[in-house]
Amino acid sequence: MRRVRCGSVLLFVFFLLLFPQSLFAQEADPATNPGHLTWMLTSSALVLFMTAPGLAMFYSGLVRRKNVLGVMMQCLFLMGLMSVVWALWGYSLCFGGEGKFIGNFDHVFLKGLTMGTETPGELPGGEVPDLIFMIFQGMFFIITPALICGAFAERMKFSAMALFSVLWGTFVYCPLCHMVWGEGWLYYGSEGSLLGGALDFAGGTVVHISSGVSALLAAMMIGRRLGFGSEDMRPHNLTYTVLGAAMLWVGWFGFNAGSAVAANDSAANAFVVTHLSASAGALSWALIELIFRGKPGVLGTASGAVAGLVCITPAAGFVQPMPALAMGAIAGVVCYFACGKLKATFGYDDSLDAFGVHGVGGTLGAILTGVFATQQVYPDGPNGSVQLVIAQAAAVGVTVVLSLVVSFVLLKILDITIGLRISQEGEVRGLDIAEHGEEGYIS
Amino acid sequence: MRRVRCGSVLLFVFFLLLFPQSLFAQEADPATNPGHLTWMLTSSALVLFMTAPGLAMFYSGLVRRKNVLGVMMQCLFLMGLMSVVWALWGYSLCFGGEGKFIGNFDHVFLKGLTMGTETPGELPGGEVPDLIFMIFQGMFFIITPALICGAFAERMKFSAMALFSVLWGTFVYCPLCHMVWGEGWLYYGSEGSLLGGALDFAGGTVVHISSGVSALLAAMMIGRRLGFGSEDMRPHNLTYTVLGAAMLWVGWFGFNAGSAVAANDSAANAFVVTHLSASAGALSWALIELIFRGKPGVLGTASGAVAGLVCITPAAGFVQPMPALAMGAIAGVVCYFACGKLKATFGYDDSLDAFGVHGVGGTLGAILTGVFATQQVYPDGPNGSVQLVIAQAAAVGVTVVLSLVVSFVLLKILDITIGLRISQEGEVRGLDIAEHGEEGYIS
Amino acid sequence: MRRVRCGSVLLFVFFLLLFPQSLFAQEADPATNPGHLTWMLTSSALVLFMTAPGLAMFYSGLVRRKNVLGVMMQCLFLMGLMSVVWALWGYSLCFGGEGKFIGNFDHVFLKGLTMGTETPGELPGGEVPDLIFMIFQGMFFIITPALICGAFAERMKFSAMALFSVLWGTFVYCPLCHMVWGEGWLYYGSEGSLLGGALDFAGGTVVHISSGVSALLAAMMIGRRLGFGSEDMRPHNLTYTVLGAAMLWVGWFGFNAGSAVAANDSAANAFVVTHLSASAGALSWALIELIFRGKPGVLGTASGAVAGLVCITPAAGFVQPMPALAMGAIAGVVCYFACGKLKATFGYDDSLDAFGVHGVGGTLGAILTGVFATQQVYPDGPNGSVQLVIAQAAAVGVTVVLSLVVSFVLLKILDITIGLRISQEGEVRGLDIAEHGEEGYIS
Amino acid sequence: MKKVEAIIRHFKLEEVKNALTEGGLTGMTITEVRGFGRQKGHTEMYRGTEYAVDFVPKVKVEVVCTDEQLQSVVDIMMQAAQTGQIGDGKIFVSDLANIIRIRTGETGQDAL
Amino acid sequence: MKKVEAIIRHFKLEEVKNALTEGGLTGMTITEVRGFGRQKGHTEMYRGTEYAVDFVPKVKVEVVCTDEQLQSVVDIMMQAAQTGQIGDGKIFVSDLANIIRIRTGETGQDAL
Amino acid sequence: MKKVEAIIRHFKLEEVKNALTEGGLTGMTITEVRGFGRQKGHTEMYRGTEYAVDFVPKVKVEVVCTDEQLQSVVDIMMQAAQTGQIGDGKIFVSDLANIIRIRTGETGQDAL
Ligand SMILES: Nc1ncnc2c1ncn2[C@@H]1O[C@H](COP(=O)(O)OP(=O)(O)O)[C@@H](O)[C@H]1O
Ligand SMILES: Nc1ncnc2c1ncn2[C@@H]1O[C@H](COP(=O)(O)OP(=O)(O)O)[C@@H](O)[C@H]1O
Ligand SMILES: Nc1ncnc2c1ncn2[C@@H]1O[C@H](COP(=O)(O)OP(=O)(O)O)[C@@H](O)[C@H]1O
Repeated sequence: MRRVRCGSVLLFVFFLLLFPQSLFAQEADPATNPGHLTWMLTSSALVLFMTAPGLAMFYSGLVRRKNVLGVMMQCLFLMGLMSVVWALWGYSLCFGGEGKFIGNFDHVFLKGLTMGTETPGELPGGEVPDLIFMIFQGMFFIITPALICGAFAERMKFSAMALFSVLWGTFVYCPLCHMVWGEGWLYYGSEGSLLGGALDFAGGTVVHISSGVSALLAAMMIGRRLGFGSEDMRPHNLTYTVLGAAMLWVGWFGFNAGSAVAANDSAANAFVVTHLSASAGALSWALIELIFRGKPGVLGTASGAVAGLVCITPAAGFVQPMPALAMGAIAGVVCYFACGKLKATFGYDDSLDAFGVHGVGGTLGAILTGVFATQQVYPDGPNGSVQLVIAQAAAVGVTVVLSLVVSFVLLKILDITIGLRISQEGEVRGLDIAEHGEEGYIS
Repeated sequence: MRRVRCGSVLLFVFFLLLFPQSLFAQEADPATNPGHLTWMLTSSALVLFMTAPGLAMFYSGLVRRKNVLGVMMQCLFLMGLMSVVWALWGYSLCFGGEGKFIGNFDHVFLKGLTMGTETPGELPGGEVPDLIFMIFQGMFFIITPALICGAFAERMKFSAMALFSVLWGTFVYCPLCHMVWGEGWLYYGSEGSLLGGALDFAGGTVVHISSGVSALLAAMMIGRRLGFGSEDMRPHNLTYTVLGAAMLWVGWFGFNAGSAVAANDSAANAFVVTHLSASAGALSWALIELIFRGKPGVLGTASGAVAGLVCITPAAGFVQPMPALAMGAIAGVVCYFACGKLKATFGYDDSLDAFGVHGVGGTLGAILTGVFATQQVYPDGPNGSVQLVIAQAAAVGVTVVLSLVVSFVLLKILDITIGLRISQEGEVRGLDIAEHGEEGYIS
Repeated sequence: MRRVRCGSVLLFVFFLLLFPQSLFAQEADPATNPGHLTWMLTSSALVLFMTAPGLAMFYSGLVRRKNVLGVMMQCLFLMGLMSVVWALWGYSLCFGGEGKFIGNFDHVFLKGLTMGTETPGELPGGEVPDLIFMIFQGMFFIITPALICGAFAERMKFSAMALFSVLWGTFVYCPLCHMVWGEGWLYYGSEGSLLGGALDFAGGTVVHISSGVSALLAAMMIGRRLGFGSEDMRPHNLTYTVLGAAMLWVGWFGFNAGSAVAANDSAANAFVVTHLSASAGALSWALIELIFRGKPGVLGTASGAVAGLVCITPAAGFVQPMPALAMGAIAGVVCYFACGKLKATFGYDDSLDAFGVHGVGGTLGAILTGVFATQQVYPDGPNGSVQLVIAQAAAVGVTVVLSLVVSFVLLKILDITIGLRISQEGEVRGLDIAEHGEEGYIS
Repeated sequence: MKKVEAIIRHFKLEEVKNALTEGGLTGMTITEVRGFGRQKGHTEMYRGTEYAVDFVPKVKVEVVCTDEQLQSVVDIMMQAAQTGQIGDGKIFVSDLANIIRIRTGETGQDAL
Repeated sequence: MKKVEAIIRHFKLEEVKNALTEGGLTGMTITEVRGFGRQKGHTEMYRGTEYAVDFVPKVKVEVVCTDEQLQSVVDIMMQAAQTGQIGDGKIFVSDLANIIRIRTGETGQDAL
Repeated sequence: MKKVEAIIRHFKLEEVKNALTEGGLTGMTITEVRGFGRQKGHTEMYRGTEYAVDFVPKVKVEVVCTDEQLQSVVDIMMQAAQTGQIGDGKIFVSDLANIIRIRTGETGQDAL
């Protein structure tokens, strides 16, 4: 607790130092089209909506009743925590400077972000004010670690989760984001990029693969839940999961179509293919369950929609509608097997299938982007080709290695210092009472 | 099951055939205003939001606990299914070509949809890219059959529901949509239209009447729920219903104001009258319950809001705010009686009042549009008049006849082939376990 | 009941009188940018979304199971009731004419609102049609009395709540709104304004302080709940509260950034600082609970987010991001003490802490706006200064006095005539059954 | 005095209640329970993980009555709750030492 | 040994629990139940369909005690749970053949 | 015939059920209950208001069996439900006067 107290004092000192300072120059720029601005505001709101209520409902419905608040809290608290980190240094490490592997400190405390759109060349987001590009990107910084929480649900210490998220955000997300979107080593077409760079429209590598594989690692390092395999661990409230999935679907329009950073043809295309891929994913997972399980499951249909959404994410600005249908359909089937079979075979306890859906679906999407990308959608980009597939695979590889190595180090350190896992008694009582002193439902 | 397997194989073959093909020509069109585009993207998201979480919550709260997932599944699954159908042939049958009664196959697989707005004359949606008009309209194609599900809730086979929805969408929705919005036989002012054509801004006939009367028929053909009238069939979770109603209200702004297909005065007017009609509907239903029931009910207030929303739907772009208040107030009262008395008198089991709210409210709205329409809101349209009321009534009549006849045939065929109703045992256990092998809530 | 019947008849007569009348002149104005319009439509939808599902979930989760519908009903019903009042006379009293203290009747029944933006000088909202400014502002008129309901939850008569809301809206909200936003006595920079007028971007005084202090008074006048202090009054469903808080957060973007009444730099800034303040509030409340309570609470984190949102509301268009972080952090801490200590010390039963969060947080925000306001964000406004703080404090004072005095009179009158509180038996059974004849959850 | 506990199907509750009321019984207490017996449960599967759900939701009806009423209570219950299918449930009869009505303090049969 | 089952009102639970604890009782088990009796239920109406809800939510308190404690347990319960209004509930007393504490295997009165 | 009621921990339910089934018992009925005993509850705090939650969620397992089966039922339950920690729960044994199978009308031991 001492640590935390110091931390909060430090935070306050930061604030006090910064109050009266001028952070950005206000220059009205007549060129900012209010239509673009509106779309990015709306998209930012939609992406936040994905984390909570969306993901909070989706995930919390899947755990047992006694952990429902614990899971929701992870989403809610990360909305607060990661946003503050983002404003203080996260954005700068992602989008500051022209480094190959990570940003710099030019924009710590949001220094130097202007309202005008005539921003210096090193800043992306040309169509909207830097500040709005910053907030939109910040919403991604929230949801990515929140996705990881699915893997170690129902047993991780809250404090460890919080610290891990800050560190992971800083040391995994920031470099990756910079490399992929900050015109770094993995950025398509940037100088000296790996095999020419990879396409990632809205976060196949940065968001889904990074979180998915880190999640898998975390699940394995923290171990299975008590009673895994013997106790009744059915989702306590599938209605939440369905509603959460629907909210994710809706919010994803902001995620993907917002990644055009303008209300333009690219956004329009992203919107359409996102919807179609989600639809096809829902359908194909339901059908494969009909075949292998005898009944189309509700959880399966919801998972299929999410799988379709994950898979189209890197491709949204590059592929056409019919291939999007195919991508969603494939994702539904592949993730079905990833969730149902991989876990059973290897015996790890990725409680809410963060890896099975996001890791696998993201990888699939990244690769298929290399297949289906077409200049008819994005004239400045490449067409699908073997070469592009290889570049995409290379980006996947870098993401996987970076995520695994850094996550491993971070988790080890946390395990040794404060411990990753709550006490047995706490786990039996549930996170809600043990970690937060509250209960989800009182009858 | 064999059938389904073949179906899915076929689907995949379609995809495979279509991948590399160029589906639309990308032509940047500087004239597309990002403000319009943003509004249509937002509206599309809002309309999807109506189906789920909105309608999914609204409807599922009204059934018994054991069927909660079954109802949510209908909404969620239709999001996937109908979207795929829409992309494959639905859109084309609605908006392809200049036929009087139904579209053609020009746009199957979304062929020929361009990003630019300079589209050939036969395509509507001038202010935004075709692709976005397509996706916005596609959201209507989802929610309409989902509305029908309210009538046969808690007893229909999932497979029958899915097949019925595809067929109904194809053979009822597509012709109707083409006639009303595809410049066909019922389109106001189109050549050779019925009595001059009817006004239907956002779907009084196409969405609400069509689904409402089909729902009534389906409820009667499938028969009452086991234990109807004797068992406790109270809504298991009215909080969901209230929240769902609120979400429908919010989403309806996209439904109605989005139907302007641009962010213009028409959208602004639609937004305002939609809100006022919903408000007046909530209020009037609550008041009439106060009078006849002694207490204003929560379900009543929610239903009143929805009734108000349904009623203003066809009128949203044509009437002024004060008449909108009146329309909502009347809808609240009329639908109150339609739900409370009609059902009791005729003894059918329209479980969630799909007919009482959507059928009756939609008809009311279509007629009142003929009364209150004014050129002060839509200068290119007519003012309310007896003649217009007659044309509106004629459109209602066509809608009713088409919906009843086709639905009857479809339901009969399905009844004979695969059966409409789940087994008695399944009905007692509930859809969740019987049809999906899952439970909504685990305590 | 007689009263109500007459009321509804009267309402209808109003409608009948008004139907055929021309309420606004339709003049297409090419200058209305669709981007601005879209943003205001979206914002209006978002603010409605705040009341329900947002606030409805947030509040209803905090009460006992037997009152869950009662609380939701207050939100839902007020959406209907206040909107009608707003259209009939509320808007006019807020924004009609140039009076110092209250509007006039120029716009009753929405008379004279045009679609064009070239509106006569006395009307604000230059960037969008009057009608849209009206509907956006109308959403505020709904949520403000809904906030008050938190104070007297679980024991107030529904009828008294409804009447109180109408009267309070008319006699507290309308004058305040006119003074602050209708270029009246408290408007910054208007002639003859109190100490030069105060800054209130999105409703620190008008919405939060007014509702917060009225709520406190109402809680004291109506008395504590039966069994207060002895019975188990834990929140029956904190998951709703968390989800509601998240929805409030998302909706608040419309509330604050929409208050720019255009998609411009001001909106962009408001969006960003709103998010950061909410984040810091969530974080600081969680941290202070960690220190004083041993565990970061989920309710605390959600409350902190709301406190941060409340606090930034008056400041959103005037302060920079780093000060926003500070404001949120301070709000989290101050409101923590206001909720936890004040109530215990003075022994009133502000059931859902409407005062502790909105009254206190709003006051804090109003004052801190005077500290942190800067011309770098709003060039036409003042920089923070002692003088400005005093003006802000004066506006707070006026708001508090007006709210307390008028609310006292209204509540007294209602108490004498129809009574404020439901019967003891009703309170024991719960509002759901006693007031509405329904139950929230049936197992 | 006797306590009669019947484990029955949910959808028979209304019938049982009405039959008992007609039979002159003035009170009963019911509890949601889950039963395990000959009636088989079902399996559920969530993303590939299978669960056998052996317990079936049932409702327990408790009726306290006099020794004279016992036979008629049992008969009424049996008749009203029967479907003839496996899973109809059981009736358990036990002795009560005393009954007290809280409101009045009456004891024994007077408390009924 | 005796088992005392009391059907009481929800808002009396806290009082009953405290009174019993003060009276030296160290354990009890409670269950959510619904009761039918003289206390009338209410009607609910949903879109015109009326339902008579005859069952009133109650809570059942089970206390196992020695024969000597019986009278005091019953007295305590009665006093704490009484409001004097119809619906206060009943107390049922029955004999137990044995008690076992699972943790230790102790039986009879030692298990309490 | 005997009725055996055991108040146990939730996470022991599966084990107890399996052990009983293996032991040849063919039926049981379970109820969600909350228990008060030596095992301490916890406190919760909501915006500064503290609540002591003394009741711990438990599950009650009811098994009706013949007098001969009694000892084995008790033993099985005790073994399967034991953790050795405070809060393992109790087993209450009482006599039943009769059992009736609703489906067939069989009574006594045949009804089991
Ligand atoms: N030995 C038992 N002890 C307690 N409850 C039992 C016992 N056997 C059956 N039950 C209850 O009776 C219910 C019905 O029993 P089951 O064997 O399924 O059907 P039937 O009574 O028709 O033979 C079970 O679900 C369970 O609740
Ligand atoms: N014969 C009975 N058998 C079982 N429970 C009963 C019986 N009579 C009453 N009860 C229980 O006692 C509760 C209170 O009984 P009621 O007749 O309403 O009031 P009172 O006990 O004050 O006369 C009922 O709700 C029911 O749970
Ligand atoms: N006198 C009693 N009457 C009824 N139930 C009891 C009694 N004593 C204990 N119980 C039940 O047994 C459970 C366990 O008892 P507890 O005293 O906590 O632990 P242990 O049985 O290990 O001593 C309690 O939660 C309660 O449900």
